[in-house]
Amino acid sequence: MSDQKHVTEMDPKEAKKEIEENEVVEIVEPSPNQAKLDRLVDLVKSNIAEDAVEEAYINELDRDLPSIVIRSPYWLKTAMMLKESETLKLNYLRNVSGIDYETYFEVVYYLLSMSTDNQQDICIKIKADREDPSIPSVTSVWNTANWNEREIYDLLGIQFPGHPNLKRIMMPEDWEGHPLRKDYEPIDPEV
Amino acid sequence: MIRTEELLLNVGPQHPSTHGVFRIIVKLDGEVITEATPVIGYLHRGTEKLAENLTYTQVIPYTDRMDYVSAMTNNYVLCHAVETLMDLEIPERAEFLRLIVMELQRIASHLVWWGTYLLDIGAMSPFLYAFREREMIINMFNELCGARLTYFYMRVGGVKWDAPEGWIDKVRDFIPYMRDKLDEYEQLVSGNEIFLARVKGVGKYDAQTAIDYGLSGANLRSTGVKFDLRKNQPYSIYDRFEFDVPVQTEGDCYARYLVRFEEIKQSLRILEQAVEQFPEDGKIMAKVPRVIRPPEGEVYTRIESPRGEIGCHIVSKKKPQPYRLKFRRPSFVNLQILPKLLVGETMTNLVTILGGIDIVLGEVDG
Amino acid sequence: MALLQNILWAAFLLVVVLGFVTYAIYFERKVIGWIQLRKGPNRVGPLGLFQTVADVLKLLIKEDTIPNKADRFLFILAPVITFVPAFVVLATIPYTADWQFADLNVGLLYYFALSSISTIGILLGGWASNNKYSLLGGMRSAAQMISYEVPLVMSVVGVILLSGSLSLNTIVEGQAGGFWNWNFLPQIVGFIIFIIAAVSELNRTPFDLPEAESELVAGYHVEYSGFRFAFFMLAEYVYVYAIAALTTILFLGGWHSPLPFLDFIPGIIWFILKFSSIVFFLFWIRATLPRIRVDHLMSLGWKVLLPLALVNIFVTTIIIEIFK
Amino acid sequence: MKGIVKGMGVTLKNLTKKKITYQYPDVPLQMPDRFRGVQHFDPEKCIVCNQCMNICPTECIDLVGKKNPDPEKKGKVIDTYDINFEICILCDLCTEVCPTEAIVMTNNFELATYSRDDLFKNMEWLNDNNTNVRKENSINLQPKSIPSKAKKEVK
Repeated sequence: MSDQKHVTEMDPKEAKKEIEENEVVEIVEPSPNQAKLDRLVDLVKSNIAEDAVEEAYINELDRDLPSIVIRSPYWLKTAMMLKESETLKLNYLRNVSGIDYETYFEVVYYLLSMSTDNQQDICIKIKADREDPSIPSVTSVWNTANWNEREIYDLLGIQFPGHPNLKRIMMPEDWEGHPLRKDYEPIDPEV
Repeated sequence: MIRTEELLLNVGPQHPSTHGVFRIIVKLDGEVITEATPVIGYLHRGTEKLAENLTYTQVIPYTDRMDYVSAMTNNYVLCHAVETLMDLEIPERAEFLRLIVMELQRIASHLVWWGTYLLDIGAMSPFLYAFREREMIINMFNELCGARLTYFYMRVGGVKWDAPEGWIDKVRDFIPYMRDKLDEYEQLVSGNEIFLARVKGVGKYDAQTAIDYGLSGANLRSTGVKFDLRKNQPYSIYDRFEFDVPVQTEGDCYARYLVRFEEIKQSLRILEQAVEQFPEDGKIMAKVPRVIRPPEGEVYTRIESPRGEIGCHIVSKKKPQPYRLKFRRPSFVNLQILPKLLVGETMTNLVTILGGIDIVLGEVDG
Repeated sequence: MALLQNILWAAFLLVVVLGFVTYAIYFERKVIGWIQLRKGPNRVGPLGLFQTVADVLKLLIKEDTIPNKADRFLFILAPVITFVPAFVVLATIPYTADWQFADLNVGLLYYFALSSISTIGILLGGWASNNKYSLLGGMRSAAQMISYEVPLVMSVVGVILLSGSLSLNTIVEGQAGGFWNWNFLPQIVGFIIFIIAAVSELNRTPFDLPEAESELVAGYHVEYSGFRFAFFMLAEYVYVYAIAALTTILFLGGWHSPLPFLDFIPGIIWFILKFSSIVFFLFWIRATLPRIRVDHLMSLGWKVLLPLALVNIFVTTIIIEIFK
Repeated sequence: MKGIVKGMGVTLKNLTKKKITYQYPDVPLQMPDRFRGVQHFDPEKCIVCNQCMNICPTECIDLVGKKNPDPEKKGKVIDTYDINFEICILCDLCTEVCPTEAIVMTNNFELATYSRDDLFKNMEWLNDNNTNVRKENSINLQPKSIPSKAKKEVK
């Protein structure tokens, strides 16, 4: 498709300009969730380890979502703590996504507390190496993670040590490669 | 006690009650299930991979095909995610149109569920009665956007079509009609002793388990957890309308049945208000750049689809195509609890429990 | 000469029964269609009247498949075992006072004795197919038939006590002179038990567990196709015929008119009317009710119907003794 | 028993109600105007801007342009235009982006054939498919910016 010469009716320069016009100049003011984020970071740091939190920030684009990056070795312990903790009670795992950032992998967990009235989302990210990626499984903490982790293993090839049944879920057992990786080459490009 | 040999039975992928190409390998002792292993992926089309090479607008028709019983909510979750990233203001009229079609879609989807669930249980007629009403909704959608199942109605920033002449009146007329029919349904099924015996106490789990397995929608609300994203984390303009979140505490198939049935009534309530407040005039599209390039960053939006929490996780690199697009598919998450529920049940209850979870295989397999 | 005549009569009955089956299937589909707001069969012939004929023709010219791993002999035998008793039981049914093929003095006993043989055919078919679904269906069928045979027979004991005979002719004669003399009034409990148990014996909704489309795909006849499948279907509908006729005879006064002044209408018309309304009732519940569960089915049979039938016999006996 | 009897009443009531069966092949189906059916293509209007091909999510459109045979005029005219209806999902995007309404939706939807090859429709077929053309095609979402070159040609 791309080898033909197209008469694009949109000037690329013009498009860029249009986009820039649409961007709102951001006014920097502390997010209302900053305090929550700080508390969360303190909790992890005091209960798990000082270097457990790799990064913590507010995701302004996603309605000021408190997001923290946990170092992979501490993840299982942190997960247990987050679920058991009296103040947080993050007992509901709503989504797990795996992302291939080409230089490293990232698995994103979106958590929610169903027990407290304060239903605040929390986003937790774990990074994994591009070569031999591995993240401790949290299936023992939240059962939701079971199939989600299998799906990520299947499509991205991230290992989850501690998972009860880490097998391919979407692709056939004998499938080669992990389709959602950015460098994945389809066996038959026609399909 | 006489013991029988264990029987390994392959239910599916082609089976009348698996609602698509879903397979469960069950070990039977007599007719009692001792182990169940679900096998999925027969309908995996790689939507998430495909999306990486498509622009945001081009991805929307693919979402139609995920949960093909409830395409409107799928459309919405993707548009909503992109709009959140871009911080777009949606015109009032578009919001109303979106809300109306989503609630109609919820009714249509629950009707499909109601009909097929009773078909699973062995009653034929409810299926056809439910489809008569669903047909009316689908015809309305057909008039609105030119398709009966894969609507592709919403776009980033608004909706594609404005309501045609008299369309809103059709919706208005539909509400009392549907209420009338719901009474008939109740008479036909809800009190039927055989039906009650089939669903009461079957596939029971408590709130703790439901939360642990990440269940959502009616599967969660049937255990007493009052969690509906339309109320708890409102999106669109749901906070302007009055409606209740139906909750049951039993956690069995009957509770799920009641919750879904009540949800139809609540959707009618929302529709009634929405039709009254429908703005006379207005734009249906926000000012959106020709090529949609959301700013770099990531977003996770979630809405209440008829099957539960459908989420959309976008990682954007300021390109027209999403860097990574992940859907949290409620059927996929809800289905996980199945093997746990099936142990110790009979073959007959397998069908009841699976039907009670309400899955759509297009969504389970992505 | 008498033998030839008998054979001719039997052939005639077979034609009548086949005609009934053809149009029972047609009307079943029509009635269920109407109830479900559909039109039912309407493409083959005027009003779709030849639909079943076309279906049967299709079944007859279909390839005859027998699964490789099936038990060939039993697989072939099973439909025959199922069908033959279904047809043979019809011999004792009296349609009018003088129109009956064989007036056995143990007609009722003969009916129940033979009809239970069909179960063996279904069980054999389920087993011989070497398919797990059909095995489950066959097993369910055996369990169900055995459980419901008992209340079925028990429920008619009251009728036998009232008329003092096992001959179907005598039973009908005892109900002459208006509908208040029919057995369903004094034997209302027995009548209800009989209807429930009979529907169960027929394997029809809500007791269609051996077939249970949504669970066992098609139950015992999963592997059957072509005319072997047609035999199972035929047996099922012949039993519908038999049971409807039997209910008419036992409880609804056979060929007698409901009110004495209506006696001028021939008995056969009354018989057909009563018979048809029972057949319609069977279609009607099929269109309405969901399927009952195996364990509920068993407990209903053993814990409700059987004790009720026993109580019914007991009470009937006492009342007969008192008012004799 | 009460519930069962009630249910039986409902089914009996429906027995006599009006039937909703639609005798489809005997009675043609009337689709609403907005219905997205098989496209109609008008080669006269096409300016070979390739937008439809680029927007198509399933890449089912194939088109080749050639130089305008009339040396007086600039630009290109369409040479071949194929839609593969094996994979076309009738999503409406091609007609949405088309600046000249060369490709428009119709209400025709019957595509069943005995061979997959028959689903490959060329320019002539699409041009002949000119019945029940949708009236509301002009409602385009995107601000239409016909390139200056194209504008002249339309006139």
